[in-house]
Amino acid sequence: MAVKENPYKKYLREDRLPHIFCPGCGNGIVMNAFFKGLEGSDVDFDNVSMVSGIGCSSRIPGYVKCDSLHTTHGRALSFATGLKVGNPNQDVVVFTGDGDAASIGGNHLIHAARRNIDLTVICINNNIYGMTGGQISPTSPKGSFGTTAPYGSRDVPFDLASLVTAAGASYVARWTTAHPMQLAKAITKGLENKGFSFIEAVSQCPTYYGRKNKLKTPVLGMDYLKANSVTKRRSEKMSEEELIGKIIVGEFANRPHKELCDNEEDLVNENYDGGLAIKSAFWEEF
Amino acid sequence: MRQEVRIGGFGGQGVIMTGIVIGKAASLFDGKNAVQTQSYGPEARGGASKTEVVISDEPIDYPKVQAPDIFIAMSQTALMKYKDDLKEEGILIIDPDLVNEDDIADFVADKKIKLFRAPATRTATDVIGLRVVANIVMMGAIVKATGVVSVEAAKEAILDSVPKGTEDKNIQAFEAGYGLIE
Amino acid sequence: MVEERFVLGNEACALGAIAAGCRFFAGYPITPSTEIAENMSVLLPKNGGSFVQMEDEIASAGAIIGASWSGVKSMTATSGPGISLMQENIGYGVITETPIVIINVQRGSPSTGQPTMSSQSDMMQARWGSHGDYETIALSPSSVQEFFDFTIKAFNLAEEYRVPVLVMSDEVVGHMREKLIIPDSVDIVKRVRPELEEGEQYLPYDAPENGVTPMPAFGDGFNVHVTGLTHDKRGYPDTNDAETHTDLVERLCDKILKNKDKICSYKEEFCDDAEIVVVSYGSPYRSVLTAVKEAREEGIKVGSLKIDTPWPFPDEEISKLAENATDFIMPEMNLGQMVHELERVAGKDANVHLIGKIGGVLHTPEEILEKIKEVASKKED
Amino acid sequence: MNIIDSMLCKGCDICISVCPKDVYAKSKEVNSKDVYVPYPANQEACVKCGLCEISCPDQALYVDREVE
Repeated sequence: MAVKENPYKKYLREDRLPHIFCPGCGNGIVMNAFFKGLEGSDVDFDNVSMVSGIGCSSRIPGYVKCDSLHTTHGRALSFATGLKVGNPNQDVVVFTGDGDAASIGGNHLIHAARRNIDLTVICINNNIYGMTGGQISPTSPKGSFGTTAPYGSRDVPFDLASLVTAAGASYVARWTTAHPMQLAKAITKGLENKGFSFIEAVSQCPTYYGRKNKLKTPVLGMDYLKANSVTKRRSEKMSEEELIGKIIVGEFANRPHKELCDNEEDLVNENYDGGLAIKSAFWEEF
Repeated sequence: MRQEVRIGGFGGQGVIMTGIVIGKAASLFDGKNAVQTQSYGPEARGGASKTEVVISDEPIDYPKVQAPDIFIAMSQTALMKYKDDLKEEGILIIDPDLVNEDDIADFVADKKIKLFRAPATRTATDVIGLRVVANIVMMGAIVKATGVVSVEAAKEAILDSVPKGTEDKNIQAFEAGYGLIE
Repeated sequence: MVEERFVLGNEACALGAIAAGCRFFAGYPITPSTEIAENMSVLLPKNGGSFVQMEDEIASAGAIIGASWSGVKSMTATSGPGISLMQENIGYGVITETPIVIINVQRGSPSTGQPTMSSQSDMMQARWGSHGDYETIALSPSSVQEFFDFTIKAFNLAEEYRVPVLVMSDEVVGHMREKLIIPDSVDIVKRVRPELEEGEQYLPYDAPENGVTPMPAFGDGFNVHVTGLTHDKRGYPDTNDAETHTDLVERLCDKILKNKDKICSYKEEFCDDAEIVVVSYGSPYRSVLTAVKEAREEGIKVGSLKIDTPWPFPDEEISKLAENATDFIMPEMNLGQMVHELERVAGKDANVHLIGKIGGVLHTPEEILEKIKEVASKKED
Repeated sequence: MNIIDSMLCKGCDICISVCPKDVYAKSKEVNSKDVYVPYPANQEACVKCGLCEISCPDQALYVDREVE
């Protein structure tokens, strides 16, 4: 008889549950969408390694029953680059947040996209620094409030999906926690794309972003995401003014091209007949 | 015996390459010890260029040149800038086409310098037909004038250092340089 | 077959890394270390390895840690400003016990300082440059051959103690050419996977006292969680418990400090009856020996202690020398860094004299000889 | 019968909100986190679409797909 438990729980380290996320945090939904996306893809869960930086969303890999590297703030993609190039046979998935990926890790993000390294990056964008208590982030909408923007943010936020598309990623999509099925489908495509895949998951943070911005409950937060989302296709027919405050969802890029590890492997094959030295730290001699 | 060699010129003359070839000849083919160093400036091209080689039968402790026994000047600037710590009765080799000998007449006389003239650049252009081998021409002159490395070692080191397909031209250049010194 | 080459110190370093089994290099160009990256970019594809030029030094340090967990030996190389940027991830390498090798070809500093000139002014950063209590291992070569040998040694120590190892070279050694003897084969410390009994739970951080646990690669099926947070024996974050933190950090330090006798390496010359000992590491050693020999000829009882491993500092050996020696002289290409360690160990029993030199130029034998004579004459007074 | 694991539920009420058939309602059961754990008050309306399962941030919700 099948176990009567949530179908995504089997992927988690049970001895660590419940996880530290606040009630109604979107992280758990994105995790589920990831597992669903994985199930729908040709990727084997046993072959997945995860990498993350620092922040609430970066805690996700620690709960997943796989090899995982919880690294320094903003640097997940650097570590993931070494991990993937060192052994391209693994499917490397990076969980990151808006502060981690776009602020302190912004440079790593654009360069990983430029190299088109075969990683699947899931960026949970909740428009706020949650772990440190609600400071504004590079994606906080103009006018939104945070503990470091007591009068409302005056800066123009990053449009991450467009940024990463411009930087050269081969697969880019954006959905929200109010679109878990579409998000899962995008993750499936991202996992199957051989190249840099970036899936932005816009998410609610009821505790910090919500409290400061009149979206106090998880349900209010998700309703807001749903109500303000506009599909990519529809957005193309809308004016700039109409798009103010809107979240454009859908596929931003799907253009496979040669990725970093393939290039590295080609270089080895052109210069050496022994193939890639995978797991060579365990070798007796060279 | 410790011998200190300094070569100065301008960027692009292959000055540093000459230092490497001398060091390689001494350490790999003459069975001695050698340390080669160079001074780096912020410029990628042009400007003064200098390399130094210490050669000894003993292991070399202090790796830098303090008072050279041999100084090769391939430019006027290098000559004037680096000549002063040349040892008394030391050997100075100049490319007469590139330096002004009048400026060093007193220096040569006072320090009893053994002066050799090797028109390396002209020889490279006129005899070999390749200006870029001027440094190898100079190498030949150095070996003849100083004996700091053996002829065989010098040739082996040249063959070990130059691009494939240019071996003959470089050996010709070396011999032409060797012949420049009486 | 033993091979002889006349190469740049930085090239010898790259050749050493390949011989040691390094198959991943990530780096960012910076003078005077760049030739290491350039050589690795040539050598790695010819040996089944990968070279990635990263966007900065922070990323380079992160990438080699990631690569190490993928199961390959990995290295980066940098200088001054680059080593400053790497510090955060060096700390991560320490707490996660990741074997990595970091080459620092030291240049004049602080800040961008003197890119093309030599110095030894990052020595303290090699020990505690990252935040927190920790211990690492640092090696300082003084010749082209040592740059090759010490790079291999660095890889072996990194594997043995699961710790970032720094090779603290300098511009003099990095940019000089000398004969390099490459042996047919070198001794390699290989990584060992954990071996579990049937049904046994894998505890990646359940290390013996002063020791380390075997390290699997990602993908080996151990489902290891690696985090920079204070973690328990399972590797799970446990950040508020004083005991977990104390146990972890004390073990990280003790695995180096309590194995000093195995890690420390040095060379003594003329020390048997030495009343004055010149203690050096890295390129200044080149001038020390000439000076010591000349002073001996003048009848001064002086010896040389050349330290191969500035970190951990060889306390015991220096204490032993201090039983007979009344004076220690230390030439450093800085205004006094390792000399504080010397004072700590020998200062109670002997006088400690620094010959600090900055500006980018190596001490001459005469400068050291002069100091030896000065110290010797004061002893006579 | 759909199940909500009261050990894991943090009481965010997202299941109540996302269900297109209004299957869930708050119960009077308070768990160790002091939240009122939802329950399938309207179980027979459930069409097994799974939206509540994927939307439950705490992996607390199970949709019973067995045919009774």
